[in-house]
Amino acid sequence: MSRRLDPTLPARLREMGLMDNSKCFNCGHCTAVCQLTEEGFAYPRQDIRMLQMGLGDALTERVEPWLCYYCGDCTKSCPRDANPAEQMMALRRYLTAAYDWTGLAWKFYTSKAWEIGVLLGLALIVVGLFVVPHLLHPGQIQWEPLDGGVAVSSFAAVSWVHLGDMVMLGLLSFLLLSNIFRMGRRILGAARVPIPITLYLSEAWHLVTHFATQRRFGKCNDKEAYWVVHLMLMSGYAIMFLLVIVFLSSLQTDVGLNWTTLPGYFATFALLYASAYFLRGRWQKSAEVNRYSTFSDWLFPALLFATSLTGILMHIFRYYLTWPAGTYVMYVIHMAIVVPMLMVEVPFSKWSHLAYRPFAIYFANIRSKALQAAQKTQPGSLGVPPAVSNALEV
Amino acid sequence: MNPQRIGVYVCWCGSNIAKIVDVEKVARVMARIPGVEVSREYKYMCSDPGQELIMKDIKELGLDRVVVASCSPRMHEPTFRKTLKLAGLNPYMLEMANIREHVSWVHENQELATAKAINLTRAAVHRVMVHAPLVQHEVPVNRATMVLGGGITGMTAALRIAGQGRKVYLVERSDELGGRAIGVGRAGPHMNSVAALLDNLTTRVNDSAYIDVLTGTVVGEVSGFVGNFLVRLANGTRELTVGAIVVATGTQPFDAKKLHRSGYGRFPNVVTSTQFEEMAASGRFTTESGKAPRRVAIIHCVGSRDSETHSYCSRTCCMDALRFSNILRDALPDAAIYQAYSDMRAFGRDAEEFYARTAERDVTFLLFDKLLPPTVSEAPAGDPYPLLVTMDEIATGIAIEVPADLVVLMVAREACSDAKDVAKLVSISVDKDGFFIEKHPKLDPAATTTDGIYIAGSCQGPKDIPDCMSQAGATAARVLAAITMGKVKVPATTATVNEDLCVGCQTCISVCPYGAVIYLDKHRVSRVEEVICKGCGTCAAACPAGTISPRHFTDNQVLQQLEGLLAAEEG
Amino acid sequence: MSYEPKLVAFLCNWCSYTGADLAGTSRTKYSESVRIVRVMCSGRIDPTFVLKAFREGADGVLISGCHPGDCHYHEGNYKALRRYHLLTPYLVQMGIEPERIRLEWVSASEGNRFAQIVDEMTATLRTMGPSKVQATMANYA
Amino acid sequence: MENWEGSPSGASSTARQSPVRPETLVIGGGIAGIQAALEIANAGEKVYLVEKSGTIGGHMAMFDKTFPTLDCAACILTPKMVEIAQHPNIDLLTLSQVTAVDGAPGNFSVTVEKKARQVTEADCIGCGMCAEQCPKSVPSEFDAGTGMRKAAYIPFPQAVPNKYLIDRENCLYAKNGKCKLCVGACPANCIDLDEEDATVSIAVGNIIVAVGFQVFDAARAENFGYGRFDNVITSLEFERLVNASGPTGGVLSLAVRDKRKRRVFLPESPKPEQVAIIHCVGSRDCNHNQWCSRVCCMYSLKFAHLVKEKLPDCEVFEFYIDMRAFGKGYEEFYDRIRGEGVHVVRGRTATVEGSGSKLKLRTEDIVNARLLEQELDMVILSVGLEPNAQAGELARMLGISVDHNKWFIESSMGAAPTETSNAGIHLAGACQGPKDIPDTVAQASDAAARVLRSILHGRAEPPLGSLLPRPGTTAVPALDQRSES
Repeated sequence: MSRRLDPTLPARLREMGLMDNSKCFNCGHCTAVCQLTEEGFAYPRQDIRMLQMGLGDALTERVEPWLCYYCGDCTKSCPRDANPAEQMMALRRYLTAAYDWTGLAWKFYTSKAWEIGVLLGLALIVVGLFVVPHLLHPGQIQWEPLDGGVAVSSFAAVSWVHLGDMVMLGLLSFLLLSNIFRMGRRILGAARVPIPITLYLSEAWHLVTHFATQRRFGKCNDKEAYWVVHLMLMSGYAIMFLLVIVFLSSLQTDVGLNWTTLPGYFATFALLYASAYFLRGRWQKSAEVNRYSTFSDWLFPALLFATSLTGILMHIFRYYLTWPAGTYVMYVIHMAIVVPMLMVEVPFSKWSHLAYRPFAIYFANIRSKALQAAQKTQPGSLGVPPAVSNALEV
Repeated sequence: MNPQRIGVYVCWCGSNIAKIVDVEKVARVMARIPGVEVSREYKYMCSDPGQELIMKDIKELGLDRVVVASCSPRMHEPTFRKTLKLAGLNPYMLEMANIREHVSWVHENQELATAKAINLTRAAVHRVMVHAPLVQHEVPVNRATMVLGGGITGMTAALRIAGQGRKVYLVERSDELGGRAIGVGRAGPHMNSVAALLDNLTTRVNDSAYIDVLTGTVVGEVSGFVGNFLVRLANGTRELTVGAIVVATGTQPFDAKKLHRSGYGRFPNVVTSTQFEEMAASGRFTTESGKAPRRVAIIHCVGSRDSETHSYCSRTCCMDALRFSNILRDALPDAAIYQAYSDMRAFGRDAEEFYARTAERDVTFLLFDKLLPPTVSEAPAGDPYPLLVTMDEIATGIAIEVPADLVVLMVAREACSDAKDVAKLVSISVDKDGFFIEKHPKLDPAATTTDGIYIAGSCQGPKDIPDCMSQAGATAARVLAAITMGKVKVPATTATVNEDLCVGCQTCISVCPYGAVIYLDKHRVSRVEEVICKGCGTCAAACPAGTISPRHFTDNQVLQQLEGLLAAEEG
Repeated sequence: MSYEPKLVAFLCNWCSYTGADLAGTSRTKYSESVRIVRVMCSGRIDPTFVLKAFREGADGVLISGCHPGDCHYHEGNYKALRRYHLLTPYLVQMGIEPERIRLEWVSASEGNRFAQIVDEMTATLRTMGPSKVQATMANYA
Repeated sequence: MENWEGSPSGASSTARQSPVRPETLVIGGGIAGIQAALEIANAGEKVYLVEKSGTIGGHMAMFDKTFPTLDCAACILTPKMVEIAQHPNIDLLTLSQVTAVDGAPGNFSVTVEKKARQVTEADCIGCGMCAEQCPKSVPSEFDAGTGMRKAAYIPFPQAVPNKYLIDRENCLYAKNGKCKLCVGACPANCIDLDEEDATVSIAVGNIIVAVGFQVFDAARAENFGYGRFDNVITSLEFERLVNASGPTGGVLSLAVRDKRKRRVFLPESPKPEQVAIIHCVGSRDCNHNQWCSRVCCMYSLKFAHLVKEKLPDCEVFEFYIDMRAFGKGYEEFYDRIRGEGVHVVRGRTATVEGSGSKLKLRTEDIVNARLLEQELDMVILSVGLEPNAQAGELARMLGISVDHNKWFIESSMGAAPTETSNAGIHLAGACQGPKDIPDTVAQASDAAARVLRSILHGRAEPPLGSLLPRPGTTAVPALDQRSES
């Protein structure tokens, strides 16, 4: 079956912030310098060629864009100054949008107005959710400090907040997983062979480890530091996630510090440091990865930084200044940042990469193994894509 | 027979020869051979005193033959021939024995080396005994020139040659000058105006008092040889006498109809590069339906690099295709432009840069294996575009189809259908593709194996305009040289026929690589056109009657040499 | 003194003779047995030359010209090749072992190759001993 | 009144009317210079051929075989070199460089610096005793450093003039006033170690610039490891290694280290079993030279053939981007090589690394979208062509133009490749842009034709460029033609 070319694809990617896709003359230098290229997974040359040709449909079946961690070696030595690494970044944006059935990802990548608008809208709703009930039923808020704390629950009842958390968790999981499901369908569909169910399970472990560690990252040239920070970020997320979703009651007590405090501190520090690290990088344009930054590249670390900062302030007001008013206000601000951030970034934008990458590897390996199995049974029966000879080294 | 008076001169070459070869002994032995008047050795025969010595002997002892035993004749034969000439002896009465490169520098055993030196020198003595004086003939050169073909190449050649007392007949088959360049707007990475160049050349050619433009003219017959050709024009009785002929008949475009897969002739929206040039000239790019094309596919190597049509590369199409893309982009800013290519041959000055800049104007390149070229077919009903170009895109490994409403075929440039006739006319040869064969593919690309006949431009192989003009100039250099010298030298060492003994079997004619031997029906014998003969001697080796032989390498001379070479050891 | 064969080499002027000169200028040593006769083209080499050489007491004959395609006169070397193939059986009939005649392509830059061929052939001839053909041919005459 | 073309009117009537001296200066003794000089001399006109080095022949003399016919370069070049030496109309000035040019078209006065050969050409008999005795040996330029030569040397056996010379940079006597061994050794006593450089001034009517090219310095492309690994060699080094007159007598063998830790090539050394040929080294690369060097594809294919010819069992790889086999018989040659079992792989090599005794390169085989990590024991870098280092300076001296890459540029792009903005100065060969031998020769003869015309007419021919409109205007970004002169 032959594929049709879509001449509009490059233009669409330029809308998503790709500078230029025309310089590449397809010599394969980039693929050969890439430290991560391996048997069966040669990139970025082929992906760039497909981009130039307008094979968007075929691209959605490729995992390679997710295997690139933007070390920039290819861009540094490209004989045509075609900036392959940036092409791959653009392709990741394109794929995020392509897998997203809501079409919001596309809107966010192509229009600042949309992204900011949605963020502000969500922020207002959050503020509303806190303020309106108290306007309707005044007098519930306790303005007097307690001994060694603030009666936060009088302002925001744990049960309600917990409910909100749950709703958001459900919503986000649904959006993210539905997109990832669509991704899986494209990638595995390309194998055009039956996928044994057992593979889904046997490969699941790699999914977890990759998600937690993003370990392929470490194979890039001089990216170890970068990788450590990423690891930090991930642990920060994980701890905060547990504290907020599972142990909210212990996290949001009215008086005194408790066992959640130390992990809380670590998580907060991790998130603050990591976001600061990324912002600084983009600001100084130190590494290749930071040479070109789109609006969304800036937005995520910025919001993350703000989240951590407001969280810390609230904590100080609450336990060290025991200043109820400040605490409540900061609580609202904190929520008005973190909720929109998660809603926009997790399913539709930057943050989703953290999920797409491990899943791409997961699906790729399933596909490889399935193809290998099929090859054993009926050799040479495989058409497109070229048979993957072995699974991604992990 | 008259007693010969031979002088033998053995050279020491410092110690180069003397160190290994007992030169005195060599000289001594030679002195004993009957006919040897004097035999000497000297430190440096090639040095001025050495040559003085020879000249003195020639004059005082009345030597009529000289043998010099020293270095390779390829080094000093010209030197010593000059010496003989200065002393009033025919330069061909010299024979050299190479006892340096072939003896002292390659052997260590002095005894054997000396023996060998003696043999070689004796061989030379025996040989020189049967040497005959030779004279180098010269033939006058007619100062007029005929240039065949009125394209850019032909006109350039004509302009380079023509001048006061140097008439040029510019013969063009069609009714106007310009050839394939007519209608080509611009060319090359700098988008030079071909029209302007053409106009410039045509004006100068037409204005020149020394160029006789014969359009609508075909050559009927060419006879004669270098410096003196007789040309009979097919139309009417006119005859031209010229000293040299420049063939610049160019190429013709490949007929794409021969390739079914190209879709040419079957689908109206499939055009050749030639037709596209016309579109470009008119500035109106339209599909059959009269609308401006929105998706254009340019297909490379149609009829080139393809075993079933032409295996060679047409050299200019890649750059033309890139130029077409730019022309299209200028005219149709929003159209999708595809180029299906197999290797992008952008090799000229600034060509690679031009390729890069073209790519940056949103031209999409599709790579195919030359063994699996694209196919043009009709799009299924309901498709927005009438044509589908299908191919295996080997850079992605994906079988693709490109919807298009205009397909441009970069058709090959092939030798003109009548190239073989032209070749026969001027007795030059064509290669398997019908292109004229140059004298030497490296060092003599503009000359042919027939003296006085030159080739320039694409008739020798496809070329772009600058390369054509260079080659046109190259032919001019030869023609001008011959004209200024006024005559061409005929080498003295040509073959001759002993017509009394010739049986007229014409074997010689069949083996001569230069067609230098002609058959005289009247006398039933062969005769050598000395002007054409190069003296290789192949004819002599083939002649059953032993009646044809190359001067200075006659059977007798070689046999004599062998006798001397192998004569029994003595003294 | 050990038996020293006589090898006659017919070399074309443009490639092989030049190659032999190069062997000289680069001081490549080879056997003294070889005696070189220069002809303009290997295509000039008449079978009678070869016969004459044997008759005059040569123990071996080497014919050498430009590599195929390099001939200064386009195809003289092919003609030489053809004649070589016609000549050898005839020589064999006359009692000349085929090892005594050889056709080789030597280019102007193959001085070493020329030396090597000469040495090889000399070695062969040495083992074969002197050619008896001189006597035989004398009878013919 | 008629002009030089005999046209009653027309643009060309603007031709400069200055009388033209019949002598011609040809700068550069490569094949372009040789061809141009012979064409003019054979027309009976006087030529001064000025060559920087000790012999004429240029790069072509170093080559083994020439594509696509595979005839040996020496066989076809040396006769022409000898013809130069023996030609009554040619004055050959070796070891010489043009240092000043004055005057107008038709009448230039040129100053030439002639370095002392320190061997009297007339007397030298080319015996080589001096070289035998000379204690100082240095890498041979002619062998591209694969072999050694003495300080008293002859560049190569068929050098023209076929005379030895003493290279003062390395001569011990020149350094510390001692040695003089060569003087004692010379049987023709023609060595004068105290000979001074000389300045010659000549008057000519026309000048042909044929200074050719230099090759890209492979060490600049660090990713290929030239200089780090002994068996990563350049194309010129390879030409010498397979050449019968090269350091190994044409035996293709691996580099080894001698006692003094110098890289040497010896015929008895082990032979390579896997050889890779990498195209476009320094060419088509915006990190180095953006231009295509035009000849590398073909000579690389030729290399593949030569390796196979010498070592039939050797595995040979070609790594290329586009195979530019455009000339007469070139595509057929390409087909032939592919038929010889050479692995012709489309893909630009990224890196060459050492792994133990072997080399290892990384290339994407783009047609199969696979990363090749190939083990090899010899890598040949097909280095590109660059403008001669002196081009810029020479252009200033002559008042003609070079482009932003320092290639000499003709006055009318794409029309008359030999013409400069100065009617008396002409271009020939690769100094005007990379060219293969036939194209170089054709252009050299073309330049000669223009010179002969101007002599015949006693007037310099007006450059065609002056008669043509400027290069066409089009939306394609015009190439940077900023000329620096």
